[in-house]
Amino acid sequence: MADPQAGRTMVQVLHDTLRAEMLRDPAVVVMGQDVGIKGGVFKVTDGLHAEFGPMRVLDTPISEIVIAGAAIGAAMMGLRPVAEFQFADYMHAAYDQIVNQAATMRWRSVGAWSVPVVFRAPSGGGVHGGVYHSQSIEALYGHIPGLRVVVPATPRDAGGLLRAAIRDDDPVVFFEHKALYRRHREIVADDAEVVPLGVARLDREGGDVSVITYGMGVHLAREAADRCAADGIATEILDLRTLSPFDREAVARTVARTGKVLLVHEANRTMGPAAEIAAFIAEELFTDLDGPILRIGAADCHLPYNGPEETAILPDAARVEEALRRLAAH
Amino acid sequence: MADPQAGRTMVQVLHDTLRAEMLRDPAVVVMGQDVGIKGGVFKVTDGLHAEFGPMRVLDTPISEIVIAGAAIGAAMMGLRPVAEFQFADYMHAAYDQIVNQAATMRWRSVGAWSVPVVFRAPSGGGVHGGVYHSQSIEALYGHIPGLRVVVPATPRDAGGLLRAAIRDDDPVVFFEHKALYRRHREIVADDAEVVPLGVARLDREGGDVSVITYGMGVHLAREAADRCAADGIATEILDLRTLSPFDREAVARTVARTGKVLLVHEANRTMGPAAEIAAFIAEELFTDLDGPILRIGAADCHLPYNGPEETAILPDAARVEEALRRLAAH
Amino acid sequence: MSEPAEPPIPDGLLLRIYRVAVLTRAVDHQLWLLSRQGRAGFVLTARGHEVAQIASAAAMRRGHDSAWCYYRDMGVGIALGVTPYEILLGGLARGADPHSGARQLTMHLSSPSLRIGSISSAIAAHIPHAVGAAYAARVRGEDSVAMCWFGDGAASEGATHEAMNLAGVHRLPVVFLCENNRLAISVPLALQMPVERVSDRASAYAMPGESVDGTDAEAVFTATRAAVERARGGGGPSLLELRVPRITPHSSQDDDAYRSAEQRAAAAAADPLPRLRETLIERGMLAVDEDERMVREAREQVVADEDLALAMPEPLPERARRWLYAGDPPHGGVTLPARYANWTGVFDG
Amino acid sequence: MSEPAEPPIPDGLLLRIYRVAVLTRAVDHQLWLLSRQGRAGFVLTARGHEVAQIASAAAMRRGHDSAWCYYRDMGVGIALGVTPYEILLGGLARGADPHSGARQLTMHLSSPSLRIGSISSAIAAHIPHAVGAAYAARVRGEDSVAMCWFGDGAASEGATHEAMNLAGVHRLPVVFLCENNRLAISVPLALQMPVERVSDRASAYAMPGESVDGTDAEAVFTATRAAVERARGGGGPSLLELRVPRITPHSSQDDDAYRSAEQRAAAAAADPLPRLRETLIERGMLAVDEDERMVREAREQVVADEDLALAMPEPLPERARRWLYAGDPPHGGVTLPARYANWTGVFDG
Ligand SMILES: Cc1ncc(C[n+]2csc(CCOP(=O)(O)OP(=O)(O)O)c2C)c(N)n1
Ligand SMILES: Cc1ncc(C[n+]2csc(CCOP(=O)(O)OP(=O)(O)O)c2C)c(N)n1
Ligand SMILES: [Mg+2]
Ligand SMILES: [Mg+2]
Repeated sequence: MADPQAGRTMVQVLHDTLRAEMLRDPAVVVMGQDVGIKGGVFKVTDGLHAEFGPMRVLDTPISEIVIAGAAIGAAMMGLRPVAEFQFADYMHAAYDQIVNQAATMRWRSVGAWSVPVVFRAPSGGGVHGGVYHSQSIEALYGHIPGLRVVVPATPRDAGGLLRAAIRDDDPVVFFEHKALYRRHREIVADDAEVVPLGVARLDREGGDVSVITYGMGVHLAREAADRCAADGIATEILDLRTLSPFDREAVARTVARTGKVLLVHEANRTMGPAAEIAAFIAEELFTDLDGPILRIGAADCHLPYNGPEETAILPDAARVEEALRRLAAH
Repeated sequence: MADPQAGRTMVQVLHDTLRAEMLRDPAVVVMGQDVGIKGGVFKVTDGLHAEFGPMRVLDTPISEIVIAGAAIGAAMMGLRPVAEFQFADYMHAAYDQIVNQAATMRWRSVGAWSVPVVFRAPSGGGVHGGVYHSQSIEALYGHIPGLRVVVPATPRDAGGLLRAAIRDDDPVVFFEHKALYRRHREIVADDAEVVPLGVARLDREGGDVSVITYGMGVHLAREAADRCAADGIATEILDLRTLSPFDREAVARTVARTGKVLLVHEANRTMGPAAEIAAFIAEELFTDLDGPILRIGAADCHLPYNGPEETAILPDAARVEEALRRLAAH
Repeated sequence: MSEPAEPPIPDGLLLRIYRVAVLTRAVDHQLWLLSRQGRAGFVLTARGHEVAQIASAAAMRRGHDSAWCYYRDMGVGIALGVTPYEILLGGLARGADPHSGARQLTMHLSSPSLRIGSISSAIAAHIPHAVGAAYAARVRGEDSVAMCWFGDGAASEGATHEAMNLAGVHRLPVVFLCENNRLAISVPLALQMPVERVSDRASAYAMPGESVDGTDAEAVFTATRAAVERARGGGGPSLLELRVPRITPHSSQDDDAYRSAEQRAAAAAADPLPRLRETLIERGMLAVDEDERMVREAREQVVADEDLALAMPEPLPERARRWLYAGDPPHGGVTLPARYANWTGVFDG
Repeated sequence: MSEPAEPPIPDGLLLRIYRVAVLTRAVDHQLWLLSRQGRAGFVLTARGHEVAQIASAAAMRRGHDSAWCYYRDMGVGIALGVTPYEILLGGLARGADPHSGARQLTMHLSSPSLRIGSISSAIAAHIPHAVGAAYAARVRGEDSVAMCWFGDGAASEGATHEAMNLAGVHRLPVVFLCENNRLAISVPLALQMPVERVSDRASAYAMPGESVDGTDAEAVFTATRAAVERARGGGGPSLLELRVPRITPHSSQDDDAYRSAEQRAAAAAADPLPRLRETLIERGMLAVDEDERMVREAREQVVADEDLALAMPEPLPERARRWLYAGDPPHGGVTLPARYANWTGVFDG
């Protein structure tokens, strides 16, 4: 699809991973709106319809409930469906299936039924997509036992995590930030790498302040950390990668090292995923803390089409930088 | 409905409040499954069908999407619908309407449209209701801007908060713990009391430890506080009543007073409402803290029909007491 | 809709349906008693629906076709080979219950080996699962049919529409069976839908629809067999409405006060069991004393199962979070009483 | 379905429909240009649907009946009195946009005074709202009708089923209008539903269904008027399918590569504007030079509106969280150019 030497974008790696998994395992199927003939509105499934046929790459009606629900039933009968929602914003219609059905199935059948489905959706804002093409809704799934929630930040992790998600025997909710789809290229050497779910990645080491984040937040943190480095502030960046269950040991390690914590995500602040990490730290790592636990998220608001309001609501590197400096000075 | 001197149960007060609001304002309508002829599976709407007729007390098909959605459209055309979901567990099917429609309507129309709907649902476990008649799902709405989320703990608050919710011009998600429906009686003297949304209630004063909680948690806290009082531990209990937006000033006051905080709710622990309160405290009230912020919630699990497992998962007064003692000793 | 030269009903099938119905009724009765005694929780009954359930399940290939049921489908479960003992283990909240380890309410069956999907209390949520199962059969090239039972109340859910539509688009091998008792708890059919028959909806999905008297075992079996074989042969989905009475209140917690005494009496009078018994006796397939013995033995069997179940331990609290995710040691399963060694429900042993 | 003695089409209505269609086309064209220039974001067009939209809206009582639209319904909006200026304010992300303050994507109209519900990008989510509006009219004893437009794609959503069913049960005053262009982005009708006509679904909700050539202004108006008056008179809901071509790609970001050149050409050839123009010219209701002037003036008007809109400020960032809850100071609204002082869309001024 692309010159491997130049590196691949997240979309390309996701595409290549899906294709490789479909080649590897005939039980892997893809379903969703426009995933077939069109190859997906973001082209993640480009060409798969021609290669694997209209049944393994199923163009569905606009029916989020049955996209999720049929994926669940098919998974119970031996398939490994990857169900795509065209935008995370439209997953809400399938909430009952994911939360009441997929998440409970194994537990409520005392282990007898498995639901190996990946629920994929592009999420995130900053693209002038307005109320319905911008949401970051991972917290709505992080609260639900029986699910795993994954948000990759880089092309390589996107591939390795998707591979792990497809092979996982439990339902995985997989959010891809649409503004990261084509922003970065990365050379992904190992095309069979499985990035284990539930394990964070130390994106950058540093002894002064820890930023714990995921997805788009990783890139905001990198930018802010670069700017702070000029003033001798060493920032450690922990990319959670999996939000549920999150990597408590990795969080504990970085908190022990710096004692100062900034949490960053694009999801709304209130009752967002950062609240959980902060609460975990305040409860179990309290004595390691050298200052308040700061949180940056979207300003508890829907996201607009127009730029000025959108920028005002979304977190950005400047705000991350400011918080880093505040903590470093503490 | 009941001898006012003996006090009324939460169900009775909710019923009486609904009826009074329907008498007061012809725009108030009630809709949901079995709310009419049967008077609701918990009898909250008992007799209203006979009194107000089948249009103002609308027995709907099993159609959660249109229960929520028609309530929204009707509200936009001047009604004040109270939409009942038979169990909170079944609200998930209407999630898109509540989150993508009701919560965004005013904002996305720059203030032009209002959606004065109350989405009511019995929630909570401990009644051997199993996976689908036990859920505490308030966090799923607390994360959403544009909504208010209310959980009363007492009959009096149930009435006063429901009255406020009905008169509020924005959508309110209103959870009633089914195990509290008939457990306590309270004499509600003022049958016109409006308990303002967003204002917590100091349930009990005490200088040693603060329990910040709501709903069933208030009763667990009372029991635990009573037991601790014997050993001279003075517990302050703050009943949030409204989870979104929650009363930050009241939280700050109690944290300032005791410096020791225990958060309690029946919702699942991870990414539950307590995470937000803990994160808020760890961020903005850090210097007031004299110890870790402890959290008690359900053990991140669905709730079973059988007793032993259900008891193991749900928080109880003994666990609250233990945490109180731990904090007091800190 | 029936084929021109319809094959006859298999020998002995009606009697087997009756036998399973009698057994189902006995379990149902016992669970109701247990709930009245406070020893079982919330109980839902199959009473009035059993014959429709069992006769339709009898058209399946057992363990090959999948079954997607709702809480009232005890008849489907027992027809496929679930034992009363298992159901009582669940109702009495015993940890050995292989269906849900008593995590779910009474009668929420689940059995991968019998291909019974885990029943969810959420109305209609299983209908998309059935369609997904049919889709999986298509992808895997299996000739298995997904059977999906639900109440009239489920017909109003969005999930049902989406599922039937997808099945229609791809002519997937599903049979939709609506057990229409004209009530969703208290809400009468006229407040649920503007059409008289749920099968009137079939044309919206370009599938054949048929309304059948659900108290007529032969009619149910014949119509279902035609639909199953059509599905298996690539002819696509069907929608069958099985008209049944709801003889009990909605559940053990319902007062049924919204029905008049006449309505309740009419439902009781439409009981399919006496009807089937009379047919069998008339046709010389059952003797009166044989019937009495069958009923008595069913009761005894259920009481014996109850005693066994009561002797089993409750789940351990430590187990509460087990099986949230893959990787836990398997549930021990159930040791069935010896009398169930060859139990295959309504199917020929 | 038409009444025996159907009233004639009001004098001058066809010409007014045409005038509004020409104006709609001009706005549509301009927005497309702006998106190509990168000055407007994601743009959705009405091209091919306009006449169906305007002719159906013309059957309403303006400001009395409510309109529940989707993103393609520019024709409905302009027919009801929304001005091109407002639409351009939105597309150009200007704070004065009274519909959403440019918070929503282009063409997401909203107007309480015109009783246009706020358009949601979420397919079909507005259909329950329309039914709720009709329910409110029933409760309040008003004779207002809820008009609900949606695409063929929306027909597969669970929300649509639940909404139509509830409308059917209570015979609520709603008119459901499906603009069937046989595509949901790239997904062709045959993969969306197993029936040929969306109106085939009407019988499932016991309402009349009719399929109309959506490029025939008279046919659309007549069928809609009949449905509106039936609803107003207590005769319950109707489902109209308006068959229309989608002349553009799905959106400014879509490549339309999934359609063959012939398919795209066939859609363009079915353009309802030339057809309506010819009818008007044939009947002597429009002169060729008059038409040319009308088209030219529409373009000029839209360009003038664009200039005005471009001169308006973007929203202030401080405003971002305003109107999340009641109590904020009102949005200032829009000051319309003087030429719109008496603008009432397709309706007689
Ligand atoms: C999604 C959902 N909404 C509401 C309920 C509550 N509820 C339980 S049973 C029932 C009635 C079901 O009626 P029907 O489908 O006709 O089945 P029947 O009990 O009559 O056999 C309702 C509303 C539920 N279980 N699930
Ligand atoms: C609930 C939901 N799912 C998916 C989408 C993405 N989407 C936007 S437009 C569209 C196609 C709509 O097709 P149709 O209803 O036929 O309208 P048309 O654009 O053809 O007029 C889709 C799938 C959406 N907006 N909402
Ligand atoms: Mg029923
Ligand atoms: Mg279309």
